[in-house]
Amino acid sequence: MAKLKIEDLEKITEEFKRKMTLREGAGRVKITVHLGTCGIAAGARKIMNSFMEEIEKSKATDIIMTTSGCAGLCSREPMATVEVIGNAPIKYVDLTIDKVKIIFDKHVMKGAFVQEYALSVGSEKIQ
Amino acid sequence: MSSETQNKAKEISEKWDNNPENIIEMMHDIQDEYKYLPREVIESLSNESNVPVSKILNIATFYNAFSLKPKGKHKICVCMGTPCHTLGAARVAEALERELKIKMGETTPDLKYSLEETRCLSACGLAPVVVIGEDLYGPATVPNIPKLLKKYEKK
Amino acid sequence: MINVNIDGKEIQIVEETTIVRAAESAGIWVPTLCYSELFEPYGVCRICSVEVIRGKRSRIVTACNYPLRDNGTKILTNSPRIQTIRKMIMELLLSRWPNVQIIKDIAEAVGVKEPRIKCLERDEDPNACILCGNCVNICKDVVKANVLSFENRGIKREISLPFDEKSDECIVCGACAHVCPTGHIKIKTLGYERGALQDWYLGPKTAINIPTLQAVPRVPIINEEACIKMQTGGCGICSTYCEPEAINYDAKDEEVEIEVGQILLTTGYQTIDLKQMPQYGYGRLDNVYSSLEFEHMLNSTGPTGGTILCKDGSVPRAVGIIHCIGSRDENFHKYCSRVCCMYALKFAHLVKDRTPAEVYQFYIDMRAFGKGYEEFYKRLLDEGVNMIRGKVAEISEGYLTNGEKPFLMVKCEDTLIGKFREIPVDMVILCPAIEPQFDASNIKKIFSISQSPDKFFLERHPKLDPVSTMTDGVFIAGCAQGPKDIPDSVAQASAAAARILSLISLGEVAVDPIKAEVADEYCSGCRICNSLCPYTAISFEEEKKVSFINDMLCKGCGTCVSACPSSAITGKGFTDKQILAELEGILSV
Amino acid sequence: MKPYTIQLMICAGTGCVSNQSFEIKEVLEKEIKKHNLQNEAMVVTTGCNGFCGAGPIMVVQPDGIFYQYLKVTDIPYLVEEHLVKGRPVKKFMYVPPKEEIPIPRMNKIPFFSGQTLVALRNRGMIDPEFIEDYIARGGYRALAKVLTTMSPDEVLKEIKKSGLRGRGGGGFPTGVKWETCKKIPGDRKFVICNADEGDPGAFMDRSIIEGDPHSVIEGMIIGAYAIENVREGYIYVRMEYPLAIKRFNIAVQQAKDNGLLGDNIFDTNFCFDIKVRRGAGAFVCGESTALMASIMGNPGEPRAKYIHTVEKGLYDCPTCLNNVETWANIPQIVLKGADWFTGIGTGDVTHDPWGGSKGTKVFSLAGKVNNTGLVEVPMGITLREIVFNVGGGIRDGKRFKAVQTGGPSGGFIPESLVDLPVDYDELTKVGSMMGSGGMVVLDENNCMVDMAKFFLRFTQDESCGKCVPCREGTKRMYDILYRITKGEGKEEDLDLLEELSNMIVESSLCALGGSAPNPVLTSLKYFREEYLTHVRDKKCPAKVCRELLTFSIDPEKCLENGHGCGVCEKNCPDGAIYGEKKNVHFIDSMKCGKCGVCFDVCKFGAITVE
Repeated sequence: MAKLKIEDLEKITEEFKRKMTLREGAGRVKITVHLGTCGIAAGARKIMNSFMEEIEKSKATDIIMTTSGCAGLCSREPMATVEVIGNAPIKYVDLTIDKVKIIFDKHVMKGAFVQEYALSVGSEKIQ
Repeated sequence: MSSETQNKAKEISEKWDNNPENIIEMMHDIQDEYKYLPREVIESLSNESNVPVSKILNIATFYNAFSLKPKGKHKICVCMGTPCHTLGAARVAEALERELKIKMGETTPDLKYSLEETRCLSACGLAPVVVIGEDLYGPATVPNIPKLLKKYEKK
Repeated sequence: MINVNIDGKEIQIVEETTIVRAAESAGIWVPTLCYSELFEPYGVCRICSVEVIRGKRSRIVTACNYPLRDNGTKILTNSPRIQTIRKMIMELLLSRWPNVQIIKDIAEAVGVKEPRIKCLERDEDPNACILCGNCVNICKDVVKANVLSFENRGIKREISLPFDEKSDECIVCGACAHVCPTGHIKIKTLGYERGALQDWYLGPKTAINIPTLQAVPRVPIINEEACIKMQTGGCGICSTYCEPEAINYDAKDEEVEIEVGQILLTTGYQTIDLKQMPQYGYGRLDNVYSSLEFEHMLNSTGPTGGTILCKDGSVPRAVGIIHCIGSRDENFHKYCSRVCCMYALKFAHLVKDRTPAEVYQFYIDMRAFGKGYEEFYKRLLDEGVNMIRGKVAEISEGYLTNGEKPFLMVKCEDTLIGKFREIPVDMVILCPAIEPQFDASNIKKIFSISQSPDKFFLERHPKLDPVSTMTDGVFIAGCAQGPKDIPDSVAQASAAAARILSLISLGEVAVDPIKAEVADEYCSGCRICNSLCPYTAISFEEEKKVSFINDMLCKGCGTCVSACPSSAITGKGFTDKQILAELEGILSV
Repeated sequence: MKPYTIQLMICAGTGCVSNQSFEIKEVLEKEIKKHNLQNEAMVVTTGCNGFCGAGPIMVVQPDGIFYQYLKVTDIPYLVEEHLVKGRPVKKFMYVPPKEEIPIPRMNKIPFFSGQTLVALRNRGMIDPEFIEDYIARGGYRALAKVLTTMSPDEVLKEIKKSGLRGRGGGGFPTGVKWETCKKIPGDRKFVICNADEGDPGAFMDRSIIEGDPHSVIEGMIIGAYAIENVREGYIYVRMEYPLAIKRFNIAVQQAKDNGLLGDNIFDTNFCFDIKVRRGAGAFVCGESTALMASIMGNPGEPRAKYIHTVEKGLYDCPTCLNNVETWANIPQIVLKGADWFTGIGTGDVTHDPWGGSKGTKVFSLAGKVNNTGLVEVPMGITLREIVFNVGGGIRDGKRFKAVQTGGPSGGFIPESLVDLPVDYDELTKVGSMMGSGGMVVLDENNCMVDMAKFFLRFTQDESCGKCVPCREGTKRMYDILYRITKGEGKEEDLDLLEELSNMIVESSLCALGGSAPNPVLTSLKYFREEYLTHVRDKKCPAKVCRELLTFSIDPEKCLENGHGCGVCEKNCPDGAIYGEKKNVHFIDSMKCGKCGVCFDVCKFGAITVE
């Protein structure tokens, strides 16, 4: 194995940063896709995959992507919650792949939430 | 002196560069190999590594890791750390003594079990702890002892 | 140099001096148990604890190994704090080893009478091991034999030999016994195996000694077999004590080549190994001595200062002197050793003179052949020495039922009265046969001389030429030629010396002209001649790969000349050409 | 790098491994594959999580859901519920004592929320067998900083300024030790990491090596750089820690492979290497001179010398020895600065390095406390906070009696001192010591005489036997305590104990002997009454000393609750219990060997002990 140089430390850190950010639960943005039975039936997995693609494309390392159970509003699935840390989480409903792109671009990357797709501002939090 | 023990001693000594300073590591290897330090091997090792027999014996009897007597197939260690003590390790030890009909530090006549006390194993969360062979059990309670031993009856 | 204050006394000492030494120079006693000047302080008994005050800080340290470094250090060797510590330590030691003298002494000195502590490991033995570690330290650090070591730890700690057995590594230097403060370690003589009188032998018994009182030059030598430095590389204490630095461990035996014209062989004799005859109990029974050992005892510089004593220190009640041990014996030597009868008589005289003991002489025939010898024999008969004619069959140990000390029972046949007798004695002196040195046949080969059937060197002619040998320039004298006493040896040696001097005074010596000669250019190096030469005159020169003939040894016998396959050897002054020329000369007349 | 959405962090410390955490990992991976989630969920084995009493432990990130007491058979259900359906499973969560509602998130559990992590900063966050994990968490950054931007003197200055004190026992200021070692002339010097953590009830060093070995390596390299002329380092690990030895060997190999150990580290001309040595089972080898003797292949006996090991240590060369936790603190101090470090803890160390206790300390909390495990808290936190907040209070609602700190060299701290701030000096003042940080909580059912006897038995077993006070003295003390617990004690014995203790403290050769009597001295100081009850009344108030107890059967409970089941009779090894089935049983006090088996086997609490 090659000898490490100081610059390599940063490279490794970058490479593993997403893994670590997730582990530490301390990213800048946290996206939760609700993968309850109803959500999956409504295509939430597709939504999740497209979020993941977007993250991949953006090369951002400070975004936590996770899943959770049924959000309780089965009729408006697929749903996702986007939380820019420090701000109230926003729940988006009736998502499609196109909507995901817009939300990702505007909210996740630029921090301005997309009012027209949102269900509410703030929601219940796990204790 | 049989050539087998001599070769073993030679092999181990060479693994540690025949360096007398590594004698403890060499003895660890012998202990792992034979489960005790047979006299023949000690004498061969002394020849190979240039460490006097007297010193090897001094080390062997000083450290708990080594034994000059053969040990049982299953080594049962009762942890005697403080947390284990506060939670009744002495009672567990007695129960084992009763069950195996031997005292601490002894080996059953059929060479199946050896019973030993051991220093804190640092699994204090599981106190009191009993280790049989490689397996660690905790918390060990007096009524559970016979059940625990049954597992090893056929092994 | 720094100034320190010990118990109020201001003293000046060299930096790094230990407190024990500093206190000693101030005349203050600090109790010690595990301290010895022979090795680095071990510092484990803690009885030498003292209080050291530097500035405001006070500490308890051990005096044996605490190096004084700072000017103005104050030391209290007997403060109340120290007293309590010492008392407690002594209570601990005394409760475990109540009868060991050194512990009792120190305990008394620090004011402990009866320990308050009950000890489960109590050991009543007055010679008990108190685990001071002196023996281990000296064996490990000074002697470097690494025989003794500690085993186990904590309260189970003990000192032992590996596997509790006699160790091959032990060089029996005795250093451990020397430093043991309680006498727990004893050096055991292993009876038969090592010889009952090992420390009574003539000659060196310590590593450094003056070989004999009459030695010239009278300087000490190191006995390599007994010297720890030479055996293990340890010790070396003598060099630290020798002020003129005269000790050189590296001096080695070396081979020196000296060119000489003549050689006198006086290699002497040895006495027969008495252990070949177990019936006499030598080396097995106490108080059975060889004549040389007894001679050593008689010597005023010997182990007993010249008094005749049994091994237990008592004066013998009866002494038996047995002649012809191995001489005039079909099983060993058929010849008579010549000297025994007379020294046996001398022994008898001295025993009579120095002790009230009864003396028995067991002889086969009394041979008092020299001038005044017969008179001496007569005198002894008058002194009341018991003469028993007969060979001794066995010596065994006898016991009395009343528990008195055991004696030696000599069983023999008295041929004068024709009866079998058993005679109790306290001491037996055996007169061993004189025999050639064990390596006599080696010497024979080197000098190409001959041995008689009894293996003594053979003279050229018993009557006409008793000091020279078949090899020119090699002479013999003394017991190398055959058993004889001192006057005879001196006479023979003088004769040999005279022969040698007569040759030297000639200046030039005429040698026989006829010798063999090797022509190097023809010699194939086959070495056939080398082994054929009866005078070992031919050797092989490795460099030139040819055989070479020593002119001095060659007798011109011609064996090699006829044997040489390549006709490389010719007789010098006796060549074919010469013989033919001589023949031609005769025929031409 | 795949963007996993869920990471399952399974604890692979010794405690959890012995409870099958590796098997759980296998089943987890199988189940995840079965549900086709391998691209979303990742299973990570981490070092010791710290909450060892609740093992095996798994933390699901990023939400930080904490699962405890897992079994292999629970896994399919857990995967189905949590990973597939997204519903965290309540029944595996932590429930605070005396409450019913579980706390799902790890950082909300008081055991974790009360802690400040410095030495344990990577616990549960990295896989100790991957150097990349460590680097990704900021590892080896301190080393890079030191080698490229700081001179050795600057590093030393920073460490001195931080006021870090040795975490192994005595609390010697680390900076001062390094400075002394640096000043001694010599071109061959050593650094040693003491991982011979022998104190019973202490396991922080094991946990750090198992969970974050690289932090120790980094600390040692920085130390070697600061002290100068150090090219060789040793770590001496107890042989009782096979997992720690394995992980450390892996870590050293990885560091070598990556050029972080060896020649010309980070292309500077600085060279350093570390060797791993196994101990052989001797407590005394935790003492520095004994440890060095052991590294050199000798019996681990301390050396009787008044020359410190920083001057003449390993191979008679200047040697700097620190313990695992101390080394693990170094990178953080370098990275975050001394001022950050001095912000935590007590006292003032700007002028006097002994003036305070800075930073955090890892304690292993064990004994009769609800939450056993490793806790790292700032210096100066009170005992009460540790025991009752972090530790969750005493088990089974029993009364808190004392805390034993510092292992066999430490002492007991009674309930009355529960508000004592925990730092080096406060603990020493009350007669105990920080030690390596073992903290064993005792309740009303622990007998102090018995505890003192326990520790004395330990020290006298582990005494090397070299010097008289320790070899003979501790054994005599044990004998006296043994007599007292058997009811054969006399009042004079207590004075004799004290006298013996003082002598041993003052005159022993090494620190093992010098601190061995501490448990006796502190228990005598704070619990003298309890000793007197043993001696005068021949009673053990805590009902531990068996020779002083009588066993009997409560007839009502035996009949009403147990219906005379006869289990006690069957199990009594002395045949001292008799009675008909379905009738009340009795104990023959003459025959009773006081083994306590009946008490253990009776499910109805009918056996009474007095």
